[in-house]
Amino acid sequence: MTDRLALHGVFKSFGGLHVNSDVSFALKAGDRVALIGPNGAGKTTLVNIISGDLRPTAGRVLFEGADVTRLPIAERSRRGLARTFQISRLFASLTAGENVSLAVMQRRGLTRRVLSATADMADVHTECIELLETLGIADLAALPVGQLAYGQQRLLELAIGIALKPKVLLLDEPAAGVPHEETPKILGAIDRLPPDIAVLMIEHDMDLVFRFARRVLVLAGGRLIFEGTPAEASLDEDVRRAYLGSYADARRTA
Amino acid sequence: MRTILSIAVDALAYGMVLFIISIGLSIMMGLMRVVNLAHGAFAMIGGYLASYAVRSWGLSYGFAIVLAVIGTIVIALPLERLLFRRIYRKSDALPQLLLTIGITFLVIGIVNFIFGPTLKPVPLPGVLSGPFDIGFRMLPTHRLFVIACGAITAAALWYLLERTDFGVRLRAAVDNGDMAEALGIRTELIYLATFALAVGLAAFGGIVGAELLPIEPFYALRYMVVFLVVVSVGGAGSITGALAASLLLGLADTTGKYLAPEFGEFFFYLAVIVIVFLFPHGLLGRGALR
Amino acid sequence: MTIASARPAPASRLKVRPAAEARGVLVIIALGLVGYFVFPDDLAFLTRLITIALLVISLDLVTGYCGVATLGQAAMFGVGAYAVGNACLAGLTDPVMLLFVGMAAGAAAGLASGALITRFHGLPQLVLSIALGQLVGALANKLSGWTGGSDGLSGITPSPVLGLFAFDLYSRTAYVFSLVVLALVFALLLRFMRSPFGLLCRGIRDDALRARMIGAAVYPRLVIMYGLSGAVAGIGGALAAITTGVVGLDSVSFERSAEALVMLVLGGTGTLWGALTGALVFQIFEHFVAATNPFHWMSMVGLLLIVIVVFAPRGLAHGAAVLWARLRVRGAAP
Amino acid sequence: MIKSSTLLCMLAAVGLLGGPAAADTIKVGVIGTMSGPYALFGKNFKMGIDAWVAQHGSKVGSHEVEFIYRDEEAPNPAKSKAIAQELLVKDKVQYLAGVYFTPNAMAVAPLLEQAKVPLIVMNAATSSIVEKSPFIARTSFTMWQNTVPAAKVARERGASKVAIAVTDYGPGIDAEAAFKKTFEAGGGTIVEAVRMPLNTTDFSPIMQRIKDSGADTIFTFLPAGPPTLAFVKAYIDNGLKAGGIKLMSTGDVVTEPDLPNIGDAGLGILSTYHYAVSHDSPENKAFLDQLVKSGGKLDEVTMTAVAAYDGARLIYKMIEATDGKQDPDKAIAAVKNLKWMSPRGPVSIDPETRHIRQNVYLREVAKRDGKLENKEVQTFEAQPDWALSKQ
Repeated sequence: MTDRLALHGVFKSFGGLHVNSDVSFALKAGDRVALIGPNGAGKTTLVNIISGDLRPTAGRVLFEGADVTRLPIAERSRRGLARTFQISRLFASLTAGENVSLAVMQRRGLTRRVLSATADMADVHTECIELLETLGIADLAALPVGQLAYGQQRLLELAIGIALKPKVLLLDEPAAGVPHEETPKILGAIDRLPPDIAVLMIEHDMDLVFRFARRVLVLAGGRLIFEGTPAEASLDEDVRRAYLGSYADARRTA
Repeated sequence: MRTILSIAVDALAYGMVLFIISIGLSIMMGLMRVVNLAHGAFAMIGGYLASYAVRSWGLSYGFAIVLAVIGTIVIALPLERLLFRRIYRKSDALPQLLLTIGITFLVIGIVNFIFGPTLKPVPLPGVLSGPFDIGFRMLPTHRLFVIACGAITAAALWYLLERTDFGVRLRAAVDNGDMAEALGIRTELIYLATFALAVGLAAFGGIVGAELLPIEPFYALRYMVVFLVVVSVGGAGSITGALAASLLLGLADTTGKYLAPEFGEFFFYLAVIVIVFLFPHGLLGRGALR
Repeated sequence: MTIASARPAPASRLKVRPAAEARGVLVIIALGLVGYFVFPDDLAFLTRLITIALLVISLDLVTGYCGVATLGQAAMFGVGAYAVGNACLAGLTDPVMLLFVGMAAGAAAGLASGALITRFHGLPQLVLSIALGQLVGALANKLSGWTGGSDGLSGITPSPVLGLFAFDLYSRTAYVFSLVVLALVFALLLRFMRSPFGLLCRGIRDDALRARMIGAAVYPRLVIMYGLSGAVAGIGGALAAITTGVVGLDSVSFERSAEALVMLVLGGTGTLWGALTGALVFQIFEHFVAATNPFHWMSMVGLLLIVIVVFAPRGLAHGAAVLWARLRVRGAAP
Repeated sequence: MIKSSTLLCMLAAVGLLGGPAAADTIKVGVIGTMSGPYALFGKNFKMGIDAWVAQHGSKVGSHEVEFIYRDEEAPNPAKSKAIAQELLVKDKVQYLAGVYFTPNAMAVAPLLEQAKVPLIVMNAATSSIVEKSPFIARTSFTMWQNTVPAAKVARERGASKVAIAVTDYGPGIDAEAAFKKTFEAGGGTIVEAVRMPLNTTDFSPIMQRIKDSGADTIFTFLPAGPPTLAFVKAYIDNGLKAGGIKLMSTGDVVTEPDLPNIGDAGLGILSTYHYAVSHDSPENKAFLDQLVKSGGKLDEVTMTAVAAYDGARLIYKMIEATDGKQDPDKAIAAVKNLKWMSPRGPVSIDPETRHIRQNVYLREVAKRDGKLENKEVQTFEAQPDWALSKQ
């Protein structure tokens, strides 16, 4: 079986600053992988390269075996790559329901229709409502996004990702900024993701990582320094040093 | 060859007028992120005040310039406190456009009422009027004065922004407004000072450029677009960018007028489109004041 | 529909109330009839108002729904008007056919300028729209064989509408014809804005990157919207040419573009009703102020704009909605 | 709106009860540039008409005459047409007058036959306007009328190589054609013809181009306004005047309100025009005195005030001829061939073209009592519109 997603020797630098160096890894169907690393390790840059927001300086990104390094964002998305953002990016003037139905309609190729009212597409609504119900936010469907609590917005972002029925889902710190009491909802939602999706999650919260990931990638200084199970990661000397090093740095500056 | 030199000199003079007026707008747009369509209105107010000072009070040209620049700032500052402050650094440009167009209309209406619809010249002193022989052609003496004013303005601004405390604070505020606030720089005061600087420069440009862009009530509307275009082409907030854009567009306009006047501003705007395509963020970067 | 009844609570919240289009048509026709019977002597002005309203609505399609700031919208209006003028002088005099000519010309102009303008954002975009508008203006002056130059294109005499209703001095035919066109266009656009395509456009305006991430190709959408906007502007231009019989350089001028933007922001961007409100309020205001004191209407309009930004920064339509909501709350309280 | 319609009802009632002989009000709609960059000329329309009314009363026979002003603002044919329709339909005017811009006049013309209302054009100067409707007469001028004498003078005064610089719009192109035709017929050559955009204010490159062409004389036309002053200044400051190149223009370039701004450097500039404020005649003196008495300012007077003054005369004549009835054929017939002494000199309405036939004067910028003026130095009598007339 070909890998769902594979990176081969990806480099990225901004001017003289090397953010990613020689990163290679692969995701298979059903994978649950966490990408961790200290602040400034280049995690988000890597996600941006995968999603197409940034072009790597060197190296290749393969999606289901095909080279997508130079493909625009939308084309990758249509092939089955979805992502969430570290800080929620939603369609601010639309309602929660519209946010999701837009993703559903886009996936189904309905957004070319110009004269059929969105409101009349019953099956789209069924799908949206069902999706929102599984995430427990169906009662918010009619609210404008601006009126949602941040935790609800994170859930909605997840809903948009799921609505695209992706083959690979990138989650950029899905629980960041969410009040502690709401984290379980998000965790639950992630647990219930369709099993076939390959998921790559960036996360700081180690509890979350342990619960979610079957495999861990550790990025430090732009390089992949470890790949293995979460348990192995917590014992690995390099990983400890990378984290401790950054903590030591943090103390020194503080 | 003489013709080419001649066009170059004309372009230089025209470009310098564009520069003096536009640079204020450029700094303001760089710092406060305001698409200020009323900038030309301030240049016009400066021109009117100077014209009035020279013709009715009999003041000398130099003194009239100083008085008019100060007068324009005094007129404009209440507008800053009451209106402009509301629209600084707004992500939505539309209210900015609406408000500043409104101010422009209001100024035009009031000026029309007070000074009448006819053109008001700013009489030049004897030394600056008449032709001057620069070797290969006769040039209006005033053009040389304008070119000198432009060069001095550019140098003075460079000094102000690079070498003074105010400049450091200003650049800090441009680069990161919140950070500057945290560091104890009072952005509100910086904004006020910058606004005054921008308006003063507009007034100065309006006065010394009155020979090329004559002062009449519709000045504010007539050249509104030109100033905005210069700033955009140069990159908002960039002195060298504004200078380069002014000279380049001045050259495009002057050459177009010489070679194919019947095409009007066709070449000017064609140049604008080409430049925007090649340098979408302005000729020299964006945001940063340098 | 069946789903809606099966799952009453959430599903009905997702739905837009049906037949908003029908209500739109009814409101416009009702307003139009009021105009017709209450101000029978002002139909020329009201006709002009409708043509400009179409321009403002077209601008809303790109500015309000796609977030493209433009000060060059009149170019498409003017291209439509000139195309109709030339077609009519060449012998195609049927008003309905001429409308289609204007629409096609406007759409072509819209697609072309959209292809350029939507590549950029922010200030460069604004300046590009100005530059394109001025370029069209300079060309219109230059190509006097097609446009009549500064003298304008005159002698446009369309045949009676449907072969029955001739254009008269009282502008009755012109008015009714324009009103019907406006109602139809408005209803179609209401429908369009509720369509998946319209929803996606609003999404793109909110966050283009997010839209890409759900797989939407942003650029082609924007170009298509520009084309649609051009078509509507072209219809406005066509109506102007048909009902007045002349096309002047003013129809492609920067002032026309700026005025349209002012009207749009005045009414409120992002809703068709806002665009319509802005066009009506501004022009009626201007009409009355200009009639009572033509010497100083500019100051008055300037003041109006300032007041709007200070007190109703999101436009009249939104301001009115807020006020209405407050009144209702206050009315319900005791 | 309601007020005016009730007024109309009342008027209709009065009309029904009193019959045609009773006193009534005849309305005249004046379309002019009341605001905007050209507001000065709208103001001049009003000054001229006010002066006429002050001298001749607001009544013709038993008919009260009322002038209603509307703003055309800028070249905007669609708006002008709507204004004209409003005047016709709502205000029920019997006469239209004014109109500063050609495209606006073209837009109004098709309404006249339908409404049976004559239009007295008081400015718009493109020749073909009078051909657009038999109900149009014009009391201003055309570019051909003023330019043909300019070309003759230039040739007489020894010019052989002329550079033409005109504003790139209808009247400018008319002026170019008129000068070229006349001057070449007289044996001269046109070495350069520059058309300048309407909004040009920096003329240095144009001057450079003219200098390069080797011309000995410049002929120019620009519409009165900000650019004219800049043009004259560029001519002087770029050393063309000092270099012996002569400047010849129509009077639009050196209107009296602009002269003080041009200053002494303008002394000696030649222009041909149909009216100079300095014109020495009892009619002009009476006109200007009245104008000042009615609140006008002497330093704001331009030819449009005279055109409006004479236009008002035509309207009074037409009301008199029709006894207040709406009969455009009779009204127009009454002014064809009408001759009178205008403040600008002897004039008449050409029966063929319905355009005014008038003297065109060669003037020179000169100083009198410390004030600059256009001094008339030569007269070309009874000039027709050369574009339309065969003679």
